[in-house]
Amino acid sequence: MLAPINISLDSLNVITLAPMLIPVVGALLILMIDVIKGGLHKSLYVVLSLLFLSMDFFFLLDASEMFTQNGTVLGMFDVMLVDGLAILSQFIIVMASMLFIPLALTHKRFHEFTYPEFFALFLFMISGFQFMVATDNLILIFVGLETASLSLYTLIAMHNRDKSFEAAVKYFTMGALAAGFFSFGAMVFYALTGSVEIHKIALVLTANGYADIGYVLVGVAFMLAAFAFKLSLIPFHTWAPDVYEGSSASMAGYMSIVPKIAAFVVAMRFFEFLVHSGIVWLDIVLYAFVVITMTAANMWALVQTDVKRMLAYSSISHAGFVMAAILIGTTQSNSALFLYWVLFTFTNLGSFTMLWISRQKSLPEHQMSDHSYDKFAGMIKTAPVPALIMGLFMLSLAGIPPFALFWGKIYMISAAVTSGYTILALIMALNSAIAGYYYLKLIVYMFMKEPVVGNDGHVYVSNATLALKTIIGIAAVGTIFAFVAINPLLEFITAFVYNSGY
Amino acid sequence: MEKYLYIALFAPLVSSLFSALFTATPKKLFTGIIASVLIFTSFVASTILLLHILKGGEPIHVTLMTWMATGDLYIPFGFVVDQISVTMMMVVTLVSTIVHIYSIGYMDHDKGFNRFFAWLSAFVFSMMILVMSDNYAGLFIGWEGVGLCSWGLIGFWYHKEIATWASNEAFIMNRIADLGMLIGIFLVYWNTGTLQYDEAFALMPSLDSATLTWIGIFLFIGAMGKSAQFPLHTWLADAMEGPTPVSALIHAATMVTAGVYLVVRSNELYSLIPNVGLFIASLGAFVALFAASMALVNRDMKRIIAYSTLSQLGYMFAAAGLGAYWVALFHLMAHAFFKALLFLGAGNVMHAMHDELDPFKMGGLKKVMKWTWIMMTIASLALAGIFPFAGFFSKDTILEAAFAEHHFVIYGVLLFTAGLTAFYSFRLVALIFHGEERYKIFGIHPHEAYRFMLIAMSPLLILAMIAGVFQEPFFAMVEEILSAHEYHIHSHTTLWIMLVGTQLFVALAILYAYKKYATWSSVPDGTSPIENSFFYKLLFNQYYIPYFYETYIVKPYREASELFWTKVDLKIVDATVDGIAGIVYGTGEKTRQMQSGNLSTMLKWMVAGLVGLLFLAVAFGLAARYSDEIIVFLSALGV
Amino acid sequence: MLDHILSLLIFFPALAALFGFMIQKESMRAYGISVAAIEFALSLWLWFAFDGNVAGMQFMENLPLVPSFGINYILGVDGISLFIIILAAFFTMIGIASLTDTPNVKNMIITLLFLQMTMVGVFAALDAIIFYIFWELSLVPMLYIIGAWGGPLRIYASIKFFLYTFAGSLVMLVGMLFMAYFYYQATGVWSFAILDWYRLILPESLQLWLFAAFFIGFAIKVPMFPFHTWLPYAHGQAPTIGSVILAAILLKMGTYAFIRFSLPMFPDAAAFFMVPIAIIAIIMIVYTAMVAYAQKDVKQVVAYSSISHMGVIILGTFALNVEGISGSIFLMIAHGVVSGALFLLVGVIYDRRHTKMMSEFGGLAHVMPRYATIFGVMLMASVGMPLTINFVGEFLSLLGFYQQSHILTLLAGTAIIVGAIYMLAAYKKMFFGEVTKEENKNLKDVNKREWVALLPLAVITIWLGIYPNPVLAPIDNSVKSVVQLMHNKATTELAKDRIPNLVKPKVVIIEKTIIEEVH
Amino acid sequence: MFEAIAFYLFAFLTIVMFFITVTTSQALYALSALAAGMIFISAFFFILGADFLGAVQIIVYTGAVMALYAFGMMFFDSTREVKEKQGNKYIIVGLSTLAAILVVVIFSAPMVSDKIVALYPAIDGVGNTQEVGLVLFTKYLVPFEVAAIMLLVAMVAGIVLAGKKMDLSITLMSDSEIEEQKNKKVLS
Amino acid sequence: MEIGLNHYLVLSTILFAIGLVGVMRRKNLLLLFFATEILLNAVNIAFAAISHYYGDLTGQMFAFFVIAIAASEVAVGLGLLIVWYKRHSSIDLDALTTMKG
Repeated sequence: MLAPINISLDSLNVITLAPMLIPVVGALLILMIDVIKGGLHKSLYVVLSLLFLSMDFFFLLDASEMFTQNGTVLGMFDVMLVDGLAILSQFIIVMASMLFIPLALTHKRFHEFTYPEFFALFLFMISGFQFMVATDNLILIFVGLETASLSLYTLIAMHNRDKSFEAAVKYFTMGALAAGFFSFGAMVFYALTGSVEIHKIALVLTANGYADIGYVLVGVAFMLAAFAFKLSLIPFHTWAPDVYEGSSASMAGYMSIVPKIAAFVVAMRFFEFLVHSGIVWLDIVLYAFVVITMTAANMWALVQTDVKRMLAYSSISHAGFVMAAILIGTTQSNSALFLYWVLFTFTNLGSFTMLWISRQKSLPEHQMSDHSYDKFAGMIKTAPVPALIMGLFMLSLAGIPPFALFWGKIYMISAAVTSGYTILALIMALNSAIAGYYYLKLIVYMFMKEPVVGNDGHVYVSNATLALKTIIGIAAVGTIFAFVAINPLLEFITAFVYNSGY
Repeated sequence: MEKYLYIALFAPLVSSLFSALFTATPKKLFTGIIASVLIFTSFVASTILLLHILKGGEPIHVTLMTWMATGDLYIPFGFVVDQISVTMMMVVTLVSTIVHIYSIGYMDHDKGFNRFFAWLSAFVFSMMILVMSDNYAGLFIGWEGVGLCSWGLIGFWYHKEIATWASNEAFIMNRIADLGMLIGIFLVYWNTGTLQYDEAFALMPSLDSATLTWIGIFLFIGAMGKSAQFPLHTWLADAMEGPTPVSALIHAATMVTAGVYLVVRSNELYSLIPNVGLFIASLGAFVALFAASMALVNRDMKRIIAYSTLSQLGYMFAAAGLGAYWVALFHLMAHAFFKALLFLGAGNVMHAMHDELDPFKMGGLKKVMKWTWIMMTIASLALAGIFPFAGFFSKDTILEAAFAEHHFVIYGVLLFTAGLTAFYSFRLVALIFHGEERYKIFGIHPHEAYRFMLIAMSPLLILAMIAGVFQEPFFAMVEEILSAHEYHIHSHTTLWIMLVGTQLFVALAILYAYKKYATWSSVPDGTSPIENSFFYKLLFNQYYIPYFYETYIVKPYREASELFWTKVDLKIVDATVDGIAGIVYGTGEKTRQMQSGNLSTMLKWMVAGLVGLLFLAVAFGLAARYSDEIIVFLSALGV
Repeated sequence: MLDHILSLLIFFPALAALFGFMIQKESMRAYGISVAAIEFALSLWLWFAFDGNVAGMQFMENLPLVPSFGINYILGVDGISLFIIILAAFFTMIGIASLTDTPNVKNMIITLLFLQMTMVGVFAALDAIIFYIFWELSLVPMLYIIGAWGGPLRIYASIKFFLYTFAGSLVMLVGMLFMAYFYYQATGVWSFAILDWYRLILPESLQLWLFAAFFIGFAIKVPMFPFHTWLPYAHGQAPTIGSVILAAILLKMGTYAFIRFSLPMFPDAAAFFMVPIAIIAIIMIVYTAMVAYAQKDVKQVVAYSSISHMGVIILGTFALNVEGISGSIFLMIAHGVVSGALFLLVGVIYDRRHTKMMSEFGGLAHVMPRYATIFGVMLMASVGMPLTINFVGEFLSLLGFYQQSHILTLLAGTAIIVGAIYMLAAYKKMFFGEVTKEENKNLKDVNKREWVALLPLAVITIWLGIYPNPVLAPIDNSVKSVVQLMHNKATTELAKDRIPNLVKPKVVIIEKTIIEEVH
Repeated sequence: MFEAIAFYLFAFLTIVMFFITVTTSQALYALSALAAGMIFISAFFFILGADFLGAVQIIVYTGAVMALYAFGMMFFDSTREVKEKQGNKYIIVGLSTLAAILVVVIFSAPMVSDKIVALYPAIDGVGNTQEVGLVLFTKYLVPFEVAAIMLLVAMVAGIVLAGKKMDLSITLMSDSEIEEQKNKKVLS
Repeated sequence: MEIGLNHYLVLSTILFAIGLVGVMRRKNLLLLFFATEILLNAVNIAFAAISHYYGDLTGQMFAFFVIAIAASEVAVGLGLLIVWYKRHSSIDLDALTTMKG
C-alpha cells in the first residue's frame, strides 16, 4: 500500500512558477472577459496583454535578483530550473513579446485581431516558451514546446488568407514530424540513462564514459533533427520561408526571434555536455550545420524577390550563425548567443515592423507579392524617413558598425577566434559579406531607383498608427544606440551565463 | 654678390610669371619686351658674377631654404656659382636674351605670342636652376623643368598633330633617361648620404669602384636622354616641329647640352671611373659620326641643323669622356653661339619662305637675304671648324685631346666627322643661298627679316667669329676646379701636320659641297639613282630607327595596353571577381528548387536530413565500436 | 576645448548633417559650405595647435565604451594622420562648393557631411574597433552617392564597391579579433587599443597570418592589384564629387592603415612580405598605367592612374625606412590633392558636354585655354614634375625603397615613364589638335565657382611642391618613432636587417666631428 | 514463452496494420487499420505492465482520436478511394528503409550500460495506476498542468479555426466591405 | 527465447520507419496525420518497454504525455484542415504550393 506523502510548500519553491503562470492567468482572464462581454476592441486586449507581460517582466526581475543572490534555483520537484539561461531567455522572450503585441494596433483591420482568443493564445504561447526554457526535464520541454507550437500554428492560421493557412498546415505537419523525432530522441536517451533530465543524462553518460556511443549518436541524431527543425537549420529549414511569407509580417518577425531563442536555450542545455564530451562526430556535424545553414541560406536569400521571404532566409542564416555558439560551447560563445539575440531582436523587430506598416490589403498590378522589392523602389523620394529607418535596419542586419548587430557579430566571431575556430570565424565573416548583398539590394531599391508612377509614398505608412511608430522608434533607437548598452548588457549576460555553469 | 645670383636666377621666373598672366589674352607686345628686358637683366647679373669669378673671387654658395628633409635626407634649395656654372649661366642668359629679342619679331603674327614668352622664360628659369643648383636634386628640378618647357614649346603649335606628337615623344624619351638619372641620384644618396655635390664628391673616393661605376652609368643615362645620345636621339630631330627660336635656344644652345654639363659637373666622379669615361667617349664619337651621316642626305633644313647639333654633342661627350672636361665645356659654349646663330638664320629663311623647310625648294636667296646669308655662312664656317672661327678652337682641341690620350680610333672617327660636318653644312648653305631661285616655282616672295632681329643676332655672329680668343682665359678660369690640363702634342711637327691637315680636309669638303650643290637647279623627286641607292635610303630614313621604335616598341606597347585592359583586366581579373559573385548567386538560383513549396518534398528533406545524420552516426558508431578490428584490418592492408 | 577637438571634428559634421534635414532646400548649399568651412577651420586650428616636434599621439581622448571587451573610444592624431584629416576637411569643403546642379542637392550634402564624419573618424581613431566602425561606415554614404547620383551602371558599380570592400574588411575584422585575443592571452586583459597592440611582440608565424588578414582588408581598399577592379567602375559611375572624395580620401584609408596597423604591429611580417608586396606594387604601377593608356574615357584614365599612384605609395610604405614611409604619407596627401583636382577637372568638362569620352573632345585648348592650363598644371603634378606636390612624395618613396632593392626600384621607377605616356596621350587627345566637334566650339571656360575649387588646389600643388617642410617635418617625426618601434620590435634577422635602427651608435657622430676638424 | 509469443504476434499485427494504414488507398481501411494498430499497441502496454497507459491508449486513441478522425473523414468526404499522385517511390522506400536499418543496426546490439538506477521505481504490490498517479501528481505535476493548458490551447484553436467566423476574411476585405458585412450582422 | 529490451526497441524502430513512409508517401493530409500518429505510438511502445525493463515509471509518464500531445495535435490539425477544406474542397497537399523558391 502506498503511504501518504507529505510535501511542504516551501520545498516546492512555487515562486519559480510565477513568471510562467502570469501569462496563463492573463490568457484565462481574456477568455473570461470575452465570455462575459464579447465584441470589445482589440486595444483592450493589447493593453491587458502588455500589462500581464510587464508583470511577468517584474517577476523575472525578481527571479534574476534571486539568481544573483542564491544561484540556480530548483522548484516543483526539481522540474523547474531557474538558472541564468532560463532567466536571460525569458527576458528576451517577454521583452520581444511586449514589443510585438502592440503591433496588433494597426490602422487597417486584420482578421486575427478581431478575436480575443488571439491574445489568449499569444499569452499561452509565451508561457509555453517560458516553461520550455525553465526546465531541463525533457517531458516538460516537450509539453511546453507543443503548447507554444500549437498556439503558434493557430495564430498563423488566424490571419485568414490562403497563404497563411498553407503556412500553418506546412508548419504544423513538419512540426508533428519533428515532435516524432524529439520523442524518439528522448526515448533513446531514456533508454541509455533511465532519465529524462538533461543533467542526469549528462551525469550518467559521463559516468560510463559514453560506452554506448552508437546509441548516443542515434539519440543525438534524432534530437539534432528536432532542434534543427525548430532552429530552421538546413535541411530542416524548408518550412521557414513559406511560413514567414504566409504569416503576417508581425507574426513572422515574432517567429524569427522568440521560438528560436527558446530552442537555442534548450539546445544549449542539451548539447553543452555533448560538445565537451569530445565526440568528434558532433563537432563535425554541428560544424557542417553551421556552415551549410549560413552559406546556403545566404545564397537563397540572394535570389529572392520578396523582402519578407528574403528576411526569412536571412533569419535562417542568422540562426546558423548563432548556432556556432552551441558548437563552440564556451562561456563567451554562450554569452555571445544571448547578446546577439537581444540585438537581433531589436533589429529584426524593426525591419519586420517596417514591412508591417507598409502592408497593403490588395496589391497593385506591378507588385508580385506583399513586400516585393519593387514596392520599395524610390522610397527615399516619396517617404524619406521610413526609407532611412528601413535602411538603418538593413545595415544593422548586414553587420555594419556601429549598429546593433555588429556588436553581436564581433563578439560571436571573437568567441570563435578565442576557441581556435579560425576557419569558422573566417566563414562567418565572409558570410556576412554575402549577406551584405541582399540587404543592400533593398537599400538599392529604396535609395537608388525611381519610384513607380502613382506611388505617393502613402503605402509605406498606410498601416501605421502611433503604437506602431513607437515600436519602430524603440527599435531604431535600440539599433543605433546599441553601443551604449553593450557593456552593461555584456556584463549582465556573462555573469548569468557563467554562474549557470555554461 | 648673392644679390646678383638671385637676380640672375629669378629674373626669368618673374618674366615667365608676368607673361603667363596674359596667356589667354591676345598678343601684347610689351610682354615680349618686358620678358626680354628681364632676361637681359639676368644676363647682366650673370656677367657680373662671371667677372667676380674671373677676378678670382670665391665661388658663391647660398642656401635659400630647405626643400625636403626627412630621415637622414636633407635637400635644400642651394645654389652655387662657380667656374662651371657661371660659364653655363653666361651661355644660357646670353643666348636666351638674343632669342627672346629675336622672338618678338619671329612670333610677330602668332596669336600665342604671350604664351610663348611665358614658356620661353620659364625655360630659362629651369635652365638656370639646372646649372646653378648645388645638389643633384636641384639639378633634377631644372632637368625636369627644361623637359617640361621643351614639351610646351615643341608642342607650341598644338593644333598641329605632328608638333604635339613630337612634344610628347620628347617628353617621354627624356623621362626614360630621367629614370636612369633618378636611380643615379638614389645611388649617390644611399652611398654617400647626401646629394650635395661637394659633400658627395668628397666621399666618393672611398666607395668601391663597382658602386661608382653604377652611379656613373646611371647618371650618364640621364645625360643621354637630355643630350639625345643614341639610342634616345630620335626626339631631337622631331622636336624641330617647334618654333625656330625654340630650336635655337633649347635644342641647340642650352638644354641639349645639359647632359654634357652633368658629366662635366660630375667630373670628380667620372675621373674615378675611366672605363665609363671611355664608354662615354666612344658613344660620343659614334653619335658624332652617326648623326653627321644622317645630316648628309636630309631634306629638311632644321633637321639637318638638328643632326649637326647631335653630332656636335657627340664631340662634347667624346671630350668629356676622355677627361677633357674643360674642352667639352668650351666646345659647349662655342657651339651654343654658332649653332644658335645658325638656327636663327634658318628661322629667318623659314620666315621668308613661309615655313618651307626643304632647301631644295629654295636657292639663290642670298640676293634677298644678304645678312642672313652672311650670318649663316659664318656660322657654318665656325661649325666646320675653319680658322679663325670659334669652332676651330674648340673642335680642334677635342681632336688634339683624343690624339693626345692615344685614342686613335676616336680621333679618326672625329676627324672624319669633321669633314662630313663641313660637307653637310655647306650643302645646306649652298642649296639655300646659291644657285637658281627654285622657290619661284612655288610662288613665294621672300624678304629679309626685321632689322632688330638681325641686330639681335649680331652678338652671336661676333661671338661665333671671335670666341676662340676666350680659350686661354677660359682655361685659366676653370682649371681650378676641373682636372684641366692642356692637351699639347709634344711634337710640334705632329701638331702642325694635324692642324693643317684637318683644315685642308675640311676645306676640301666645303669646296666639294659647293661644287655639288651651288648650282643645283631642280627639286629632287625621288627618281634619281642615288635616291634609290641603299645607303641613301638608309640615311634618309635615319637608319630606320624611328620605324623600328614605332613598330617594335610603341605599337606593341599600345597593343599590350589594349590587351591588358580588354583581356586581362576585364576578362580575367574583373571576371574572376564577378565570377565568384556569379557562382554564389548562380548556386542560389539553381538550388532554390529545393524549396519546391510542396509539403511532401519538405517532409522528405527532413527525413533525408535525419537519415543523413543517422548514417553518419552509425558509421561513426560502428567505427568506434570496432575500432580495434579496423586498426588491425588497416594495418594488415599496410596503411 | 582642445581636449576634445578630435571628437568635435568627428561629430560636428554629423550633427550638422542631422540638423541639415531641417534646412530648406534652396539654402542647403550655403549651409553645407558653411559647415564644411567651419570644419575646415577647426582642422586648421588642429594643425595650429599641433606640436610638430612631438612624435607621439596628441589630443588623445579616452572614453570607455565596452570596457569588459576592451573596446574604448580612443582618439588621437600624430603627424601621420593630421594632414589627411585636414585634407578630408578641405576636400569636403571644396567638394560641396563645387557642386553643380545636382538633383536632390539636400540629400547629397547631408550624405557628404556624414561621409566627412566617417573619414575624420577613421584617421583619428586609435582603437581598432572604433577604426573599424568608421571604416565600414564610410562605405554607406559613398554607396549612396555612387548609387543615387551615378551614371548608367551606377548600381552595379556601387554594389561592387560596397561588397568588395566589405568582404575584405570582414577578414580584417577577424584579424583584429585575433589580435585582441593574443593581447588577452599575453596580458589577461582585452584591449583593442592600437597603442596597446604596439607593445605586443608576436612570433613571426602568427605575424604572417595576421598580416595577411589585415592585408586583404587594406589591399582591397587601396586598391591593390588584383583587387582593384571595383575602382574603375566606382570612379566611372560616380558623380564628380563622389570620385573626388573617393580618390582623395577614401583610398588613403588603406595605405594609412598599412602604416598604422601592419607596419608597427607586424614588423617581421612586413619585412618578410616586403618583396612580394613590392612586386604587386610594381604590377600596379606598370600594368594599370598601361591599362590607363588604353582607356577611351578620360575619367577612367584618371581612375587607373590613381591605382598606379597608389602603387608608388605602397612601395614607399614597404620601404620600411623613414624616407620611404614619410614619402608615402606625403604622396597620400599629394595624390589626394592632385587626383581630386583631376576628377574635379573632368567634372568641369562633363558638366558642359555630358560625356567623358576623349574622342568627343579635341582641341579644347583653343576654346578653353584656362581650363587647359589648370589641367596642364595638374597633369604635370600627376606625372611627378619636380616642384609639384607629387614629386616630393614619389621621389621620397622611390628613394626610400631603393635602399631595399635596386632592381625593384628600377622597375617601379618606370612609373615616371608610363605615367607620362598615358597622361600626355590623354591630354593630347583632349586639348590638342583642331576643334573637330561642333559642340565643342562654344564651350565656356572655367567659371567662378570652378575657380574657387580649382585654384586652391593648384596653389597647394605648387606650394607644397616647393616648400613641403611644414607638412613633411611633423610626418617625419612621427614616422621616425614608428620606424624605431618597428626596429625594436623586430625579432627576425631579416627584419632587423631591413628596418633601419635610427638610434645611431655615438661613434659615428664622433667620427664626423673628426672629419670636420681635419677639414 | 507466453511473452515471446504475444510479442511476436502483436508485433506482426501492429506492423501489418500500420503498413496498411500508410499504403492503402481506401481511407476507410486506413482509419480502421490505424484504430486496430492502436489497440494492438495497448496490448503491448498491458504486456509490459503499464496498465494505466494501456487504458489511456484505448480511451484516448481508439475513443477520442479515432472519433475525431472519423468525423473529419466524413467532413472531408474522403471515405471513398483517395487518389494520390506519387512521386519517386524509391526515395520514400529507400529513405525509410535506410533509417530503419541504421537504427536497427545500433539497437540490435545490447546496451553496455547496466548501472541504470530507477528514479521512480515501480513499487511492489501497488497497482500501476496508483504508481502512475503518485508520480504524476508529484514529480510531473507541472507538466501535467501544462498539458492541461496545451489541451485548452488545442480546444480554443479547434474552436477558432473551425468556427464560422473564419469563413469571411477581414484580412482580405477593405474597410468599406467590413462595414457592409458588419451591417449585415454576419460579423459580430 | 527471452524477449529483451532490444526487441521492443527494434519493433519501435520498425514502426517508426513505417510512420516515416507514411509521412513521406501520403498526399492526403488526413491520411498523413495518421502517419504522424504512428510515429508517436511507435515511440510510446519503446517508452513503455524501457520503463518496464528498468522498473522506472518515467517512461510511462513520457508516453502518457506523448498521448496527450498527440491528441492535442489532432485537434489543431483537424481545425486547420477544416478551414482549408472549406476554402478549397480538397485536402490534397499538392495544392499547397503557392509559396516556393
